[in-house]
Amino acid sequence: MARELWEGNQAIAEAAIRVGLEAYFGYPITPQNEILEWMSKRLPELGRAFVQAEAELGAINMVYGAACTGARVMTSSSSPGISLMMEGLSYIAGTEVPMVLVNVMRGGPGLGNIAPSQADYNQICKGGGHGDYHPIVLAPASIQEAVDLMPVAFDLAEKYLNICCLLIDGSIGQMMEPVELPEMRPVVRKDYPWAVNGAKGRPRRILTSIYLDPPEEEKTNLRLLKRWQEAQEKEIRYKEYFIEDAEFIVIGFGTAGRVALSAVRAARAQGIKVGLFRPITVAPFPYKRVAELAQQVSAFLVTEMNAGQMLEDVRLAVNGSVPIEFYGRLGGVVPFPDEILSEIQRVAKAKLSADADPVANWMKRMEMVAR
Amino acid sequence: MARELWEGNQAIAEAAIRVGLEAYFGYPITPQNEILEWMSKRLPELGRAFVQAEAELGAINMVYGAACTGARVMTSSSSPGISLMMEGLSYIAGTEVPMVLVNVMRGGPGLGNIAPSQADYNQICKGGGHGDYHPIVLAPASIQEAVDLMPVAFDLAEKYLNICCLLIDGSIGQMMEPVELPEMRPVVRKDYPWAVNGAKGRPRRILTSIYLDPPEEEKTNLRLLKRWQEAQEKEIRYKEYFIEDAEFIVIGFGTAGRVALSAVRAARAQGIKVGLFRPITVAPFPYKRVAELAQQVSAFLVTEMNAGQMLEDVRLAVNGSVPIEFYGRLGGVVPFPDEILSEIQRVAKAKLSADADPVANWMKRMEMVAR
Amino acid sequence: MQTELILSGFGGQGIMFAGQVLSYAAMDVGKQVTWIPSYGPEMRGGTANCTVVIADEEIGSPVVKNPDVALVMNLPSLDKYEPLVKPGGMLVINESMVDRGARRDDITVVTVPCSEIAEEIGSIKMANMVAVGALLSGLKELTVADVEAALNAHMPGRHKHLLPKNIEAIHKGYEYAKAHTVAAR
Amino acid sequence: MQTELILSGFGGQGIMFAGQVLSYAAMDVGKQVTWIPSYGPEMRGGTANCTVVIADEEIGSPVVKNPDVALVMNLPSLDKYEPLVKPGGMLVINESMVDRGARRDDITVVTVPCSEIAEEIGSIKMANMVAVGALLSGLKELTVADVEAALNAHMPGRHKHLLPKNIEAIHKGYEYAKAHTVAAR
Amino acid sequence: MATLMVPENLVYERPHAFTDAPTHYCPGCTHGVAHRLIAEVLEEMNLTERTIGVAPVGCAVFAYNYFDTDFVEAAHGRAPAMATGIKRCLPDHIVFTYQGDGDLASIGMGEIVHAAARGENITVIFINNANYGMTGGQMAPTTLPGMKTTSSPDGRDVETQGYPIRMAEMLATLDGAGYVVRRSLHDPANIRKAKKAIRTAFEVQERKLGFSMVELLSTCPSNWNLTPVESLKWLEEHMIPFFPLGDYKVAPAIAAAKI
Amino acid sequence: MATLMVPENLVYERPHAFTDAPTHYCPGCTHGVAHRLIAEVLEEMNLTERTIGVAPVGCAVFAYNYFDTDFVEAAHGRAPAMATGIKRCLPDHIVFTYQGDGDLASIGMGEIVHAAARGENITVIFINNANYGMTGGQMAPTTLPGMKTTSSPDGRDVETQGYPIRMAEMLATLDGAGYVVRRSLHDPANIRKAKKAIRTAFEVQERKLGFSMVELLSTCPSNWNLTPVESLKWLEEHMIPFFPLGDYKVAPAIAAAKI
Amino acid sequence: MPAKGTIEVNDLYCKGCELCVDACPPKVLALDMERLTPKGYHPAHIVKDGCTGCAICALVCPDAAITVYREVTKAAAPVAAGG
Amino acid sequence: MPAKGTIEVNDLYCKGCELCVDACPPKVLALDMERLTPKGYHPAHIVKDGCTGCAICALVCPDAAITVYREVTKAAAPVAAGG
Ligand SMILES: Cc1ncc(C[n+]2csc(CCOP(=O)(O)OP(=O)(O)O)c2C)c(N)n1
Ligand SMILES: Cc1ncc(C[n+]2csc(CCOP(=O)(O)OP(=O)(O)O)c2C)c(N)n1
Ligand code: SF4
Ligand code: SF4
Ligand code: SF4
Ligand code: SF4
Repeated sequence: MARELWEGNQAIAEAAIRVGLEAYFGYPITPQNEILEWMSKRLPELGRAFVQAEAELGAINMVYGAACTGARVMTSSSSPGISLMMEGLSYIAGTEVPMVLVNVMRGGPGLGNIAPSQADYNQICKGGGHGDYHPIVLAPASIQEAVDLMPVAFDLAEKYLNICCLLIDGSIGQMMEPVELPEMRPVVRKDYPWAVNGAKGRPRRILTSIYLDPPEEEKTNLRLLKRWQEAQEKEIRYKEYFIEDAEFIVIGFGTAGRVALSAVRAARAQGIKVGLFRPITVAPFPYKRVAELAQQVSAFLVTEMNAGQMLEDVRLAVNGSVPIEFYGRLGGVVPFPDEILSEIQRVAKAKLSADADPVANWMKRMEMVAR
Repeated sequence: MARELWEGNQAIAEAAIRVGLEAYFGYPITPQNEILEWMSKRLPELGRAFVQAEAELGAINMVYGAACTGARVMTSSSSPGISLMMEGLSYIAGTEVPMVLVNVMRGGPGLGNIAPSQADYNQICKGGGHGDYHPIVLAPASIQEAVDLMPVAFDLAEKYLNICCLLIDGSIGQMMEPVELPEMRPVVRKDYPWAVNGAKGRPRRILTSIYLDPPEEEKTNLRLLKRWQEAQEKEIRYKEYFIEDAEFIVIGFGTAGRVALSAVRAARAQGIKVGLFRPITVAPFPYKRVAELAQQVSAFLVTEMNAGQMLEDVRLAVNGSVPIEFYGRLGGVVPFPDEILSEIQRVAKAKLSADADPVANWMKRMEMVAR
Repeated sequence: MQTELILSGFGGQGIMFAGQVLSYAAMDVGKQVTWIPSYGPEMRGGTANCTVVIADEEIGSPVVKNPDVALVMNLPSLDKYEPLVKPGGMLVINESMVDRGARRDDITVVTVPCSEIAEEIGSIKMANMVAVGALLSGLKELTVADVEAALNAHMPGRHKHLLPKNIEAIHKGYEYAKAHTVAAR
Repeated sequence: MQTELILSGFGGQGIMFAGQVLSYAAMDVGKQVTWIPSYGPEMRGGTANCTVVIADEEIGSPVVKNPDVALVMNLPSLDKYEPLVKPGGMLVINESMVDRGARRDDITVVTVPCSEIAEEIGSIKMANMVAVGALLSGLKELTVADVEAALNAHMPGRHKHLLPKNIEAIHKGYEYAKAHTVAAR
Repeated sequence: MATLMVPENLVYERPHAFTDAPTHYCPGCTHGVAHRLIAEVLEEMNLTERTIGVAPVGCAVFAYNYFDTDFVEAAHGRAPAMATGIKRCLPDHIVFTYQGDGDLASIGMGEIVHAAARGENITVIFINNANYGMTGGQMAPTTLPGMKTTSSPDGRDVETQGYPIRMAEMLATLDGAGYVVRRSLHDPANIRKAKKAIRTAFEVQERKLGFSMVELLSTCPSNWNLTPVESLKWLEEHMIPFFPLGDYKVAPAIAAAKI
Repeated sequence: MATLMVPENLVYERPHAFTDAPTHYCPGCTHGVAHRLIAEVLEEMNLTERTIGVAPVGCAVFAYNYFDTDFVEAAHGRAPAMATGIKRCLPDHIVFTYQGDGDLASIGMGEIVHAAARGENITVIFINNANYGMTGGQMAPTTLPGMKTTSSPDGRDVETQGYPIRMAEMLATLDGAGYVVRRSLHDPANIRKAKKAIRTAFEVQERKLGFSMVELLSTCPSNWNLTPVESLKWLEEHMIPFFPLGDYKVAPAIAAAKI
Repeated sequence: MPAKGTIEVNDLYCKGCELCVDACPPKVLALDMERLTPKGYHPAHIVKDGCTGCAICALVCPDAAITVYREVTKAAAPVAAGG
Repeated sequence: MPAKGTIEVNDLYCKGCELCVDACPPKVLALDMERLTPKGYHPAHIVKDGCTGCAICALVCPDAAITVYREVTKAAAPVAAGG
């Protein structure tokens, strides 16, 4: 198909529709209103289900119900709205039904602002809802990548009976890029052996997240964990740039990762042997690959649009073998490539220790910038 | 004062009242109903505010409002109810007003069950709500400890203008122990320079979490982070048992920690040189102290009533210097001391590697137990 | 030194209160003590049990797999806990509700018709106190006097009138037990 | 090879559309391109600007601090972006809305009375297209023909009738610029 | 007698829409009666093979164990939202929620009002027992003024704890609500009326006439600290005066349809 | 003329209860009128020094910049809960919320209904402009049938998107609601009536007579794509027929108090 | 002359709540204090003649524990079904 | 004979929405197309005689931009204040 110029939010919505989305439930919130608005136009004309829910709380529980029928279903929101979905997400994980969630992150905490941010990484990757569960989280850095990951997200959700989250920010949601969208596929409602769709000619089915007897709940938790381990082995995705001869490596996801690419190119132009590692699955995180890279390089520079959330995963992967530095911007500020470039230059020269606290050091530098 | 036999939930409620709680807003949920019920009896008779909210969502936002007036306020709930508070908690953190939250954890995810669990550690310590913020989290292991931490919780919340969470489970909430409660203190409404209580004879005050201009939001985020760093330096609490000559150390918080104490004693009786480290502040986590201990011992055994959540903090602290093993029970199952004892015996004998994945190994053992 | 007791029976047999009485007594004699309930998955009715740990030092786990003492007020409880009592430990059986004797001979077994004795006193509700008395017959940590004192000190005013009967029940249970104890071989 | 443009003005001056037209053209000639808007903190009115990055390889950052080209449609935009243009870069000024000239001489400056020219064509709304034409006069990546083709290909049907005027505006802007360019010293 | 017990003499037997599982409800709790009526209606209307029930969080949390139909378990108060998601994906199936008064009228207020306002084509069976049964008898939005509960130990003080909410009356104000009535389960005559209403509600859904809700006044002997029989009297004497029985909304289309 | 501009001839000036900040509202948006009326009432009743306002999430999110009183900013829809927390800790202060129809009638349904049912002694100013202004004109619970919005691009289809909710009528069914009325801001006469109602609502709170709410029909020229003047006409012609103006609940105590 | 009927109470379901006992028009039901169901309740049973098979007991039984027989034409049956 | 009045429009607040222009009974107001406010709007102003100081313009002004004067006793004032 031909490339067309698409706005990120609309491209994501259209991509979901073309790969068989049957129902969307959502509530307006900037910077992702274009997803809901696109759905409100397209789904009814295609005879599929669209409901603007009374709130995110309603939306996620409508998604919960729809997912129980085996339909391809998704919702989308931005930071505060995602926080309201935490109970529902925990229920969905505990009931082992598939769904796709899109979080177009904005500056926080609280009402914050509508600028691009990455500060909901821990919320979705570590535990926003109660209990032990792990959504699969994909962090595209461009509109094309987001579009290409849409069918992947549904497939992963359905394969692992889990939540799959597309974690992006307002800049990806509202920018425009040339994109090739997937062909329109026919909708096929799979007759999953677990789906509730009427006990006709089969024993009745129950979908629930209650296991009053703790040993039963423990079994359920272990079942979830096993699937998670399988996903960790099979579903890791990442993109590497200038890695072969890299003496140290920048790690960033999503927008921070693509901004870092500009900086890395500029550094290369200056003869600095630096590479870029951009995780695409941030959960499961590419621990193994980062551990391997730790054998090759002398240091890592982690850059995020938050206060060092993915940083902890990098530290767990590196496990003390080489120094790690951090550079973050907060509250909706998007770093310019030259900021990261100067960090790269600093790291290239600096003597670093593997025991130093990367966040504490970064904070000191931030204060010197004294904004 | 004389020791009295108290049920955990009631003791916590009465302790809060005696140290000056002015308002409680909550919603029933097992296993913490006794807190709400105690408040419903005591607060009205003391002329203080009690409201059974329409839901946890209402409760946390009532707390938000009350906190803005400078009143000592708290709410309590259990796992699913806490998940519904995530948006509100993010707003409260972003508005920099103090509150105390009690989470009496139960088995999850989803509706789960009402048995004791520790699976909400990541939710409160790492990021349940959106954005960068860090509640202070205290994890008592006995009713007396919980009671003694109640005034501490309010003081920390007010000192750091932050959420302070008492993280316990149903066993602490519903067991009985002899307890000495604090004396009843008079209520004093502090006139904080930020509190909204009528602009009489002073300029008006505004409490909000919006910072539409990202650089302003970034400053706010940094202000929060600075306070967090200060708390990390000043507020660390933990308890150590048999540490001096320990060759390896068990780490567990709350109920898992006190169950481990029985196991450690039994192991000592068998001549095994094992110690116990029980964090009381799980956030900020005692990274420094654990790192020190890592210099002394040959290994750690982390035990939790979850799938290894605090484990990641221990790994970050140890930073690869010595091996770490894990033993967890899930979904509301409370380990018996002898289970942990046999883990101690295993670790005492085993040859361990600092690169092994503690969770993967534990899962293998769990499957052999094949429950 | 630490002693662990499990008391178990139907909901409504006063098992929880019996455990609390022992806990109050232990507290009053200056010991550390924990009382922890556990209800069957059935939210109502069904079997109820509580674990009481009495010790001189900070108590670790409030739950135990193998108690030193088990008091079983009905058959399901006997079936469940008889095998779990520590060798050399003690098992108190409420004969009134159980149609079989103990199977182990490596533990001290006390078999008491709690309900009948309670009815003699004039209140079937006192069966739990009879059982407490029987249990005290083999418990080093607490004396009948300790428990009497505890009841006196902590029984809520509105129940005080029941005090004499409670105490009588404890004594009856204690004496009956002294006379019907089969020591561990 | 990568070229970065920032277009800035009041909301309503058609700045966003101008940036999109350039993006379409870049896409159609087979380049990589990103278009990203940014609105002032004021949700409505206020200044609006967008950044367009045109490149041959995968584009990293869609935002840049120092653009190669800046098109400023009003004074606040001139004040903000003149200092940021890369040395040797290009600055296009909408004379109609700006009462001062450029201060830098290390960049190519093109000053065009966009509004007046647009009014000549008969529609003040075309000022943004005049500016695009002026901008093309100094842009290696795209020709007027490329942009014409892009407009042809992508202008939504309901606006097609405006096509001739748009194209005329671009040409006028282009020619005026060619005649009024002050090259960097 | 035994000779009487022959198939041709059978006048009533346990509904086939029930599974064999005994309920976990307290003895004499009329949750059981409500269940039985629903089962009878599903059986009579032949709906078990295409019905999906949505269980609440409350004493009826295990409702899914008792009906021989597909079932899901909702989060506390969210049953109407979950039912909406199901119904929009299975428009020709029958979807009903079964909710207590804490679930529907307290935490679930937003979801029920908006499901009704949307005219969501689902059926809601609303059990009003004036308290939170499952969690131990705390105050509900339906708790009567002055009524003692575990969270209104001195009796509900309307000054500080507010007034009870009459859900049927409130939802009846919404254009989207098709059929909204209140019935009671305290005696045979009313149980019959309740069943008729439940039947009508399912007919309304079957004919795609919009949102239907049957509020049922129900007992909670355990938390009311009354015997089952006393509970029925208490319901009749105290609840019915405050929660009048009746039809609060019967949309013209429904009246016309003469169900 | 200038001679006219002397203090003794002053008949109207900007309320002192306002700060000097110009609002961020679109030209001609009647949010501004509502603000002005509130400011006038606060000034006339001398309440600025003991009033705490609660701003919503919506176009009025920055309301706190315009009133010279203490203010807090609530989470979307939770203003009534936040106001409850404040009022319970400062019972003698005046607490009011200012909420849009998405904030109050959609996401905030649970909080507003329960605040009213509790008879919470707060005042709610409810701006009904039939759409979500701040986020770009999506459908609100108050959007009229057939009305085009950015999330009902072909006009609100009541079959799939449900019916508008009349909040004043619905809340009036609650015993806890003391004063619940609907007014409009589309012309001078109605603006005067609106101010009277706002004044009454604050009087009700001042006298501790319970929950008070004034629903105000308001314009959104930007998202309606009409001029400010056209917007007033549209409001009058389309909204008033669907949202009749009037007093929906005036509790006896209030009528008696003759405010 | 009244119809002749009888009922069967299923021990698996009966919880001895006495609602049927109270509702039975001819008052022929009582709890069986001699017997305990597997769940430990005293089940209801017929204690004297006069059951008309009116099925009122079944109508009020919260546990669907009662089966009702009646020696008449099925015509009257629907009453029980409440339809 | 009508009262004599005048108004003052504050450029800081006026957004040129024209509501006052439309509402003014004697129709003496119009936007000043010659001037732009700091925020870039054409502010309202009096264009002919006849202002009665009725304060209707102030009553409808969403931005409290209008100050009204009137050469009469304050008696009538409350009208403007809408009280
Ligand atoms: C989010 C959340 N909050 C609270 C609870 C605890 N909870 C379980 S059931 C219930 C209320 C039950 O009362 P009701 O809905 O009236 O049903 P009933 O038990 O009376 O039939 C509550 C508050 C929960 N499970 N989840
Ligand atoms: C939890 C949450 N969901 C959604 C939003 C996005 N949002 C901001 S304002 C708004 C609605 C505003 O509409 P309304 O309440 O009618 O007020 P108006 O802007 O029309 O005055 C929404 C959905 C949010 N900020 N938070
Ligand atoms: S607690 Fe009440 S509502 Fe719940 S089952 Fe028992 S009697 Fe019924
Ligand atoms: S968007 Fe609508 S409601 Fe919001 S300020 Fe503009 S006109 Fe007013
Ligand atoms: S009504 Fe049913 S459960 Fe109750 S006693 Fe009669 S048969 Fe048994
Ligand atoms: S109403 Fe107010 S803002 Fe509008 S034009 Fe008149 S003075 Fe200006």
